[in-house]
Amino acid sequence: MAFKVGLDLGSTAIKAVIVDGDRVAWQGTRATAPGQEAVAEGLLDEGLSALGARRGEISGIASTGYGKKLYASADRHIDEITSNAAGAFILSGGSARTVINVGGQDLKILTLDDSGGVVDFKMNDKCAAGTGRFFELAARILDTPLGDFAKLCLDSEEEVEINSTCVVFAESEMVSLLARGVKKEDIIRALHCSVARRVSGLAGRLSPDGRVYLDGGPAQNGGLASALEDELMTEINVLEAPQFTVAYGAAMSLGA
Amino acid sequence: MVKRARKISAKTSERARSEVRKSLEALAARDDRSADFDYFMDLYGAVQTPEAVSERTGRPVVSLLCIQAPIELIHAAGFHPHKVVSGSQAMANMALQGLPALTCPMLRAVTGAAAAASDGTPGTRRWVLPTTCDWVVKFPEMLESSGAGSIRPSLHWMELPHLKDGDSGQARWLEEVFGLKKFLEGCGGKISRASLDASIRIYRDAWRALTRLAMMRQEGRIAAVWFALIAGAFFLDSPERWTKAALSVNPPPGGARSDERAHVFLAGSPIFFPNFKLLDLLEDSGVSIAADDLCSGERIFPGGVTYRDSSEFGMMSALAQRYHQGCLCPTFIDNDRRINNILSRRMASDFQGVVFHVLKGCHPYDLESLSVEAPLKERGLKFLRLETDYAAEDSQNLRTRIEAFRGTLSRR
Amino acid sequence: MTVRNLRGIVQHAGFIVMMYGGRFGLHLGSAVPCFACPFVPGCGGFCYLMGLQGYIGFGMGAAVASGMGLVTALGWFAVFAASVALLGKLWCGWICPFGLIQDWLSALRRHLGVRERSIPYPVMRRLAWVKYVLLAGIAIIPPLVTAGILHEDFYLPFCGICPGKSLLPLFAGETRYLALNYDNLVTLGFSVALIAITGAMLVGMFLKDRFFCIFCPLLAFIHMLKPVTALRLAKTPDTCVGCGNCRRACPMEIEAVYRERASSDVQSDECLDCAACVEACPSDFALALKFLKVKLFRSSRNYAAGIGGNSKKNELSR
Amino acid sequence: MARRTLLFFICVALLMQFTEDELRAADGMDFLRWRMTEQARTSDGGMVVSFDLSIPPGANPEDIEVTYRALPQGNIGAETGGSAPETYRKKLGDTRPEGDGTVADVTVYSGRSELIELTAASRAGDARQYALTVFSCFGESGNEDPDAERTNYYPNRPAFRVATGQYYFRAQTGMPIEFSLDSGPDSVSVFEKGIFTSTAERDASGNYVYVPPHDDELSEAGYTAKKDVVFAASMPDGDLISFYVPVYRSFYGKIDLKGGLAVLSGSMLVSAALAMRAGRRFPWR
Repeated sequence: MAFKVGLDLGSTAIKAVIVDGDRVAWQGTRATAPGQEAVAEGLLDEGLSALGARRGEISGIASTGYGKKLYASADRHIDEITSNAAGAFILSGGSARTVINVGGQDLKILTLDDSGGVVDFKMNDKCAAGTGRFFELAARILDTPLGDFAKLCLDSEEEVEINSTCVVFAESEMVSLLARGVKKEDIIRALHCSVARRVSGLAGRLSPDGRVYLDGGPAQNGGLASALEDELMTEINVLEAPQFTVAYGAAMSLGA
Repeated sequence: MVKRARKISAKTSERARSEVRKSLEALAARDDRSADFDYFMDLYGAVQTPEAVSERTGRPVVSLLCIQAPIELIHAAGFHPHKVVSGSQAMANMALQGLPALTCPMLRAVTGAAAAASDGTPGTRRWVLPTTCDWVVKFPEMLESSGAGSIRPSLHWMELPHLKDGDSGQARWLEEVFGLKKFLEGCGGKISRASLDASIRIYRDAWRALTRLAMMRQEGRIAAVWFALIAGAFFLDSPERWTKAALSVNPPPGGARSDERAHVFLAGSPIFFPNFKLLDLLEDSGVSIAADDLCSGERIFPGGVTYRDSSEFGMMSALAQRYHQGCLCPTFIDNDRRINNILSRRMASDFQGVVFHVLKGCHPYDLESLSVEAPLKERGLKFLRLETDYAAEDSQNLRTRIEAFRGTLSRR
Repeated sequence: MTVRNLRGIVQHAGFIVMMYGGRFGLHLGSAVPCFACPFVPGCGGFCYLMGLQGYIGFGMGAAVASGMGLVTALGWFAVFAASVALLGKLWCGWICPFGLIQDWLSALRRHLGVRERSIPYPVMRRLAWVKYVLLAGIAIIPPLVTAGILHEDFYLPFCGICPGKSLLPLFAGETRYLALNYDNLVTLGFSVALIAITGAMLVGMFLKDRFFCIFCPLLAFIHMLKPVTALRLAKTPDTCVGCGNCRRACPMEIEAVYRERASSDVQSDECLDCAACVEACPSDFALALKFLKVKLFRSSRNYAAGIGGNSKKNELSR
Repeated sequence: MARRTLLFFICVALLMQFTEDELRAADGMDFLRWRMTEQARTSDGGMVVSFDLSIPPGANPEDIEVTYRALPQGNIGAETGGSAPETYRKKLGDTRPEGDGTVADVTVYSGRSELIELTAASRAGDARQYALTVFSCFGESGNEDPDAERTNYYPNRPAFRVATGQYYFRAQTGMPIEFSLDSGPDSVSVFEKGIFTSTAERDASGNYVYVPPHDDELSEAGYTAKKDVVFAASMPDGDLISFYVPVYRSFYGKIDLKGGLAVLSGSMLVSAALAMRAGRRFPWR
């Protein structure tokens, strides 16, 4: 069988997707560490052994993300906006028109045309506010795994405010809120609202017509999607493997 | 304490000089380099202190920050108008101690350079400062708070009315221009109808040379980096020599022309040597600049002054109007005709998108990039807003955005 | 050859044809839309203002009006309308000999460096009605003369006060109209008025470009035919950066071209189609002198910068 | 100006007084002569010029021959181009008594710009009398005179030619009227407004020259007003030829260039002062 490999060397995590035809055979992730190429190679071997396949069966490797040029032996380097668009479009069954990608270090909002091409896009400025970094910090300070964020966020009762201008300040704010005895659930919910406000600020007049999809690592916790919904006043769909849409898009854009 | 400060400024100057050297070497290593550009590269290599510039141009120097001060008038009075600019990251960091973090990088670099060059005593340099944006207005304080000594003794303010259209604004600016004439005469300059007319013709020839270069870039016969280099060197030498050198620039055979490049219009904050980071990134990603309206590029001065009334008053009012109404700086209140310049340039050269460069900390351009986006998109132009500063580290972020933007531009 | 040089040549050619054409047997008829002054011995055609006041215009008697006379008058009006439809305000900006005289005086002022007495645009707008009142006088007074209500010497009333009648014949050696005429009170009154106005106009034309054209009824009449005029000054508003070059280059100091942001028609009533604004405009395609849809001459960045036009040293200032 | 006109009136009054007695003896223009009454444009663009023909008592209106022809006339006659002038015969209009003679009404129609020479011939007893006049016409219709019939007969009167008005014959006060008459007498008598005023001698070149004096009435009346001047020449063979000339207000007589230039410079000074004051819009100097 011919496998296509998509590698997304992101700022916080390296994601790998092995695709058979257009079906995702295996997907895996590892934290970014110096020597990204070696980490990516290891992740790829892990995937192949999981599928019981050999290097020879890989028909093509595409790399994307900030570190795409670091993975030298890739057949093609694709910029992550194009691959994100392709991945989201295919995984959403061709219905995605607006894709909000909350990455580790940046925030992207893409507008797609009917064939999945990028018509327009917006990216955040030189500032990490409203990106994945926010959640990682919160996880560390509240020593709660990212996985439970969605559940905890639902049972929050009280409305708390965290500023959305600077991620570094947000950290000290969270510490002071904890000191004041504010419940973890409320802080997590405030965190989601702050990111949602930041995203809607960037979206600006970009009217999210058509179906809106959210992807990128932080999208895994459902809380962000719901916070975004009441901020952007429109229905937000989340792909089932949001963290891997970019890698998947890279693999699919290798063509047949 | 003073010894430590002097050590810091010596190290910063050394670092700044290495930046200049690295940039010049990068330019020299380009394959489309030709001997025509050497004159301009030597200018950058030389020392830029007022004394060096005045010795090179043979005229006492009047330093400017913004182009609203009519340079023909300054030239007619026997001075050399020298716009003080710097793109050096080292100098920008040097000034960091005395300035807020979010200062306009360009002025931070200029302040740093002034701080590095001075020993804290008030300089004898003559400054003419039109009150365009807040940073220019705060510039003397910035210099003082970063230990570069005060410039107030030989500083002439020009109150820039921020409403271009309307008689009161224009009348007040005309009074300011006459005020500048009085200041220059106070500094020993002599202005006559003949000297005004001669200076206007000299700078009109310079404008002819610049337009010719802009046309060559538009047709892809010279790369955007070379255009920026030549335009940026405009104030470093006498206008006649600059014009002669610029007119003798003939595109090297083959040139940077390659058809499948996408063409864009570069707007927004100015880009100064040695920081050509954005221009290099654009070129690497296969995007060439068809036209720009940076005040470091096609707008280094508002253009040839045309007048019908050739009396001294006629020429003075023509200068005042040309530098006031004709300026597209975002600090003006009624600047809504700004996008017309882009649409007009598009009639002659077909670019598909606009890259709007915003220096972090430059609020007028920051805001204008938002207000300009919708009308340009309505007219079918793609739009990319790039916010950056003089640091080289964010080139990867910029590259991603530029390549994605490149994707949305249709290949010609 | 810049447009400015071309215009200079056409102006001087127009001057020779209109002033001395008759001496070479050339006669352009009685409906010439510019100051081909009939009082100049040997002129090349008759300015239509005289026809309008005379027997092919409002001065014709009732007897003549009933028959062929009216047909002749309408015939000459058709000739006038056709020439205006074809060349529009070029008659004023490019051909009129009196316009050239004013341009000579302005060139002298510029040479001497005398400051121009510019008229603020609101004042200019308020003076705009004067030429229409003069045009009304041309239509009202002649019938009264023919009907015998007014003294016979009120015949050709506008010519009676037109500085063209006093200045243009000087170029053919005729000084009669600069003299007082004691024949009777009417002729004396007219001659004093004519000479006083001529004095004022000479000073005005020296101190301000095309001063007389502000008050010229022929300009008013030509402008009234604007709906049928093929030649027009057009603007593409959204390519205008508002630099004001057009306002500074305009002899009539028109601000409508500079201020226009919506419509493409900037042919205002003072405009003489001299295309100085189109030359000075640094934005491509922002301004154009158009004949129906064809752009005869459009503004271009290179032309304004002096690269366009094959004249190496492009003098932007006049 | 007022002083000059007053002076003028005084001397004219004297002159009239003087001439009045002297003329009374020899008045009474009892010879055949023309007088132009009116010029009018017809609806078809042509011109109709009407005349009164005074016929002396001795002559019988029936046998008066009226003929006229169009002479080529400078650039105005360019269309006729010097071809032999057509000659037309005209009948007399209705007549009415005047004093002891009669006056006949004659009209001439012209469709083109031309100079017309009108001649009337009559026989009073055995002496023949001719009345001549010459006038310019600006018809634009191009038609022929409806009630005139072409003829090749022309009265064999002595040759007569007008020397002035090569382009356009319009006699003015103060301008010499010159005409020649073959085998004419040494001097002809001149009648102004029906009164004998002086005689015109034949100069070296054989032309009779007469300069009609300025006339305030004419100046006052307007540019179409005229006074009638008649030259009467009694030929050696007893015939009498009268030549009628309508004289208009002088074109150059009453103009004063020096006064005009004075007014001009005055107005320029005033305008310059006004312009300088109005121009002070901007204080900077």
